[in-house]
Amino acid sequence: MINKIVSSAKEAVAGIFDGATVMISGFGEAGSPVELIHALVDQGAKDLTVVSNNAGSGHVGLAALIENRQVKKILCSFPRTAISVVFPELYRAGEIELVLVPQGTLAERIRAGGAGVPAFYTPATVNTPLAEGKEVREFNGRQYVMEEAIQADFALVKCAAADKYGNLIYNKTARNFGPVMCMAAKTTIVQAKQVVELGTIDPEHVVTPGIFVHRVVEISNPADESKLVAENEKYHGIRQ
Amino acid sequence: MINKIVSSAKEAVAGIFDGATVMISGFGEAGSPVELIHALVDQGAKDLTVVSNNAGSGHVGLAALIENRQVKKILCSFPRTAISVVFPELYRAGEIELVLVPQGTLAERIRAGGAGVPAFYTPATVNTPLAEGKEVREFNGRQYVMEEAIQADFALVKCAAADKYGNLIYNKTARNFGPVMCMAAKTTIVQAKQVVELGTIDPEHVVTPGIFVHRVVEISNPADESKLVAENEKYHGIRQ
Amino acid sequence: MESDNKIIGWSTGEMAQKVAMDIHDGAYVNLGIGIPEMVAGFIPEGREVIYHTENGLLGMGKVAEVGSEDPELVNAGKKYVTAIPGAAYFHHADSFAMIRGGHIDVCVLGAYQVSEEGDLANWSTGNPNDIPAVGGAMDLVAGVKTIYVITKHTTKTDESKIVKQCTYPLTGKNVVSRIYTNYAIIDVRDKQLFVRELAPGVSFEFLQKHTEATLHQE
Amino acid sequence: MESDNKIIGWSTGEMAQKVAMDIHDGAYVNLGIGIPEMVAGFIPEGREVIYHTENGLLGMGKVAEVGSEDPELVNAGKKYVTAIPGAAYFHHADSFAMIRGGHIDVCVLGAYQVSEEGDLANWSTGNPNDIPAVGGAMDLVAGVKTIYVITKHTTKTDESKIVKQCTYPLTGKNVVSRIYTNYAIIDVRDKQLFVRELAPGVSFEFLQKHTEATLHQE
Repeated sequence: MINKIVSSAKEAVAGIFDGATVMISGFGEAGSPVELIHALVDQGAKDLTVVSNNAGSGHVGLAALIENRQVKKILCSFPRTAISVVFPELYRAGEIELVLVPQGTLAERIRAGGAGVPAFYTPATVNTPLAEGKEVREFNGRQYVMEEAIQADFALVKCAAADKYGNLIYNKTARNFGPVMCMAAKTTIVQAKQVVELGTIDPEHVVTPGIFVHRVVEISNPADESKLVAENEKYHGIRQ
Repeated sequence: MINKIVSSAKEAVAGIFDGATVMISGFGEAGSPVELIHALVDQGAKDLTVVSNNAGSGHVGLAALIENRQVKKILCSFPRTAISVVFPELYRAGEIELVLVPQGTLAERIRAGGAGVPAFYTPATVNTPLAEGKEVREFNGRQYVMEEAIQADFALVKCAAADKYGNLIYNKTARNFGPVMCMAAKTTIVQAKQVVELGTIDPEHVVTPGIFVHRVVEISNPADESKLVAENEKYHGIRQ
Repeated sequence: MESDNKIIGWSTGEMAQKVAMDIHDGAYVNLGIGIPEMVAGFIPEGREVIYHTENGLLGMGKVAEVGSEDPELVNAGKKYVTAIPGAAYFHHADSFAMIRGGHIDVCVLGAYQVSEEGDLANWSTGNPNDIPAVGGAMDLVAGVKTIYVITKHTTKTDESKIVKQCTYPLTGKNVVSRIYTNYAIIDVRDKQLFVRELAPGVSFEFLQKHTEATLHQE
Repeated sequence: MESDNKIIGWSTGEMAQKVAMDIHDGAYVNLGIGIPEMVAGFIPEGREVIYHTENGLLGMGKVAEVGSEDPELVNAGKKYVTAIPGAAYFHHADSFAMIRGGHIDVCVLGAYQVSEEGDLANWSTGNPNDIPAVGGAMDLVAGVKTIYVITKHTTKTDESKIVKQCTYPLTGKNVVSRIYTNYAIIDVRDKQLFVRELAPGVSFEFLQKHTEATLHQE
């Protein structure tokens, strides 16, 4: 029988291995699976390659994972925020590798990874430093850059509600990268604010069909990341 | 002010010109915009290139458009149905050109057309006759065929409900090609079973955001195509 | 020879049941039009399988009952169907993302021919008088992890459908994992055919006699 | 020189108003972070404009009122915003399909430099100590039909931002349609700059003196 619900964030992130590629949803704090990331800090897998739009704020969530030296490389579009302190420090010290990817190209490369499309062409970055080393090709008189798909071993995603089949709905702009990341990972791990009975989510309203989801944990009171950052909260593993 | 609602199917299809490329939604009868197609029969534009998954049944809808000799070429995945009589006859007589495109490639090429992606790679058709003349390229040890985007001058799409901004929701498997075709046409023309007030469609449930839609006509009692076909109904323009 | 088809081996229902036995609990499955659709009726008690139909539904239920058909709820064969609780609707590009992206576990298809290397021909006889139609077959064989073929072992004129090389236009090359016929279940492995199970009354020699391709015993 | 910036020409609000006047009724508009966001406040009465924010919302409303902020309803600048009736949420790939696919009519962006051929540099100063960050800027300039730049005419150290060739890394080549500065509105046409409107108190000669690139009078 199909039941993707697991009972804890710890159980949800089990098996994430050293050197894995991990996609992490969110646009800033909106849609960031803070509890799953903290469980990954506790779990301790290292040498991770992270794919995420940003590089974390303050000392919680993705910033805590980076600060705990678990991330060797990050693919993202905007690692700089007003309150990002951890990434800049490690980046300047040469202790974390950055691959800068334009936001739309990042989203499309992830979708391609989930959709079985190994590569596609986009007009973004043509004639800019970010196209260096990439194939440029003309279609209908215009130049395009070839971009390859991004896939991951794991995706950590936050959503509003899930059922035991793994069908997901999201909340407002917290949807952002969640749906495409669910598609592109071998194991997709979701934290849902609410787990609902099968049939509660109208089949017309499902945003991520369960086929893309492998584990779901209910986190009914997720952290408000901006509050944690404002309070200068630090997460460095399970506090005893 | 933004109001995309027009008052008749005739008004909705105005301006479709001879030689235009027209996408038509639907998978068989599910999602087929029969009233818009009939308005196009009345309107009379010819030498059309049609992009649609099928080639029509009986003598109504897309079959009527073909029977009225308005279609010179059709891109589709499955022109053969138990009750398709018009297309096979014209095809065997060499009076209509067929470009056969696998269903998934067709959907993805249309999406690409709407998403500003001029070309992408897919594993479908490799080593088959449908890959002849196409570029084949290896990624990670596997072969893929390059496929180019499809765009259209017009799309004729059927949906369940629309508002004046052009936000759309669909009904069940009648959704099929509608959302991607809306994206890929310069002018997207929609028949909605219901036009609703702005704000009625929950922003979380919108399937096609209004940015992809240009004209909406309410057809509250759309034809049941399979009934028309069963009754051997023929549509040959406005019946006086 | 024609009579062999009738008196020896499995019935179509038994073939479908054999396929069903090989579909694991929790699998996401796409069933081709026709005989493959029968597989759904034979999934053993206690296994939960979710059906994908490429026209935009995950969680397809049984065929609709007479009187409650919805022309906007159909399967890939344009039959009126139903949706189970926990189903999801989506558009065609998303549906084939599931297929091409390798998310569907098993697809069961019919065949005109299967070669000993696992090539499949099931979309065109190559007859120029036929209207060519491919549907989603090429996307399915290219994208789904495991392709099972269910087919009569021979044609109506007793020609082998399991051949050294397909003479009909290919749907895909090296794509078939296992073939279920009325005579046997045959695995395709390392571009060779291995007989996995013989139907009652079918010997290996009988099977080879009715098979153009070279068969191997496990 | 610094004083010129202060006493001559348009205020930032007036610049934003000039941009707003050029946005047509019914336009789909994406506003960059910072000064471009001010444009929304100046759309003339009677025009309806729909705002797209690339993090997944079409139909963005005003900034959220204090006390009713929703951390899951933000704009591209991560400000708490609202949604209007008739809005739609979608995921990032769909959002950038709108951008890349040419569906957004106008995008208003800030700039470090604009060249006389319409090249834009607005994402990196090239300083190796800065953390590189690009966001959606390259997708926007490549995909949106009309790119308007709103910027002070000169830097704080009175260097021209409108240059013969950008010295900062490019965001996109030949992408800018029109530049709104505190001194003038300048069109980019056929890889040349044409002065469309001068701010009060600004002469063509004064403008050229403060502009590295060659300007043309209409």
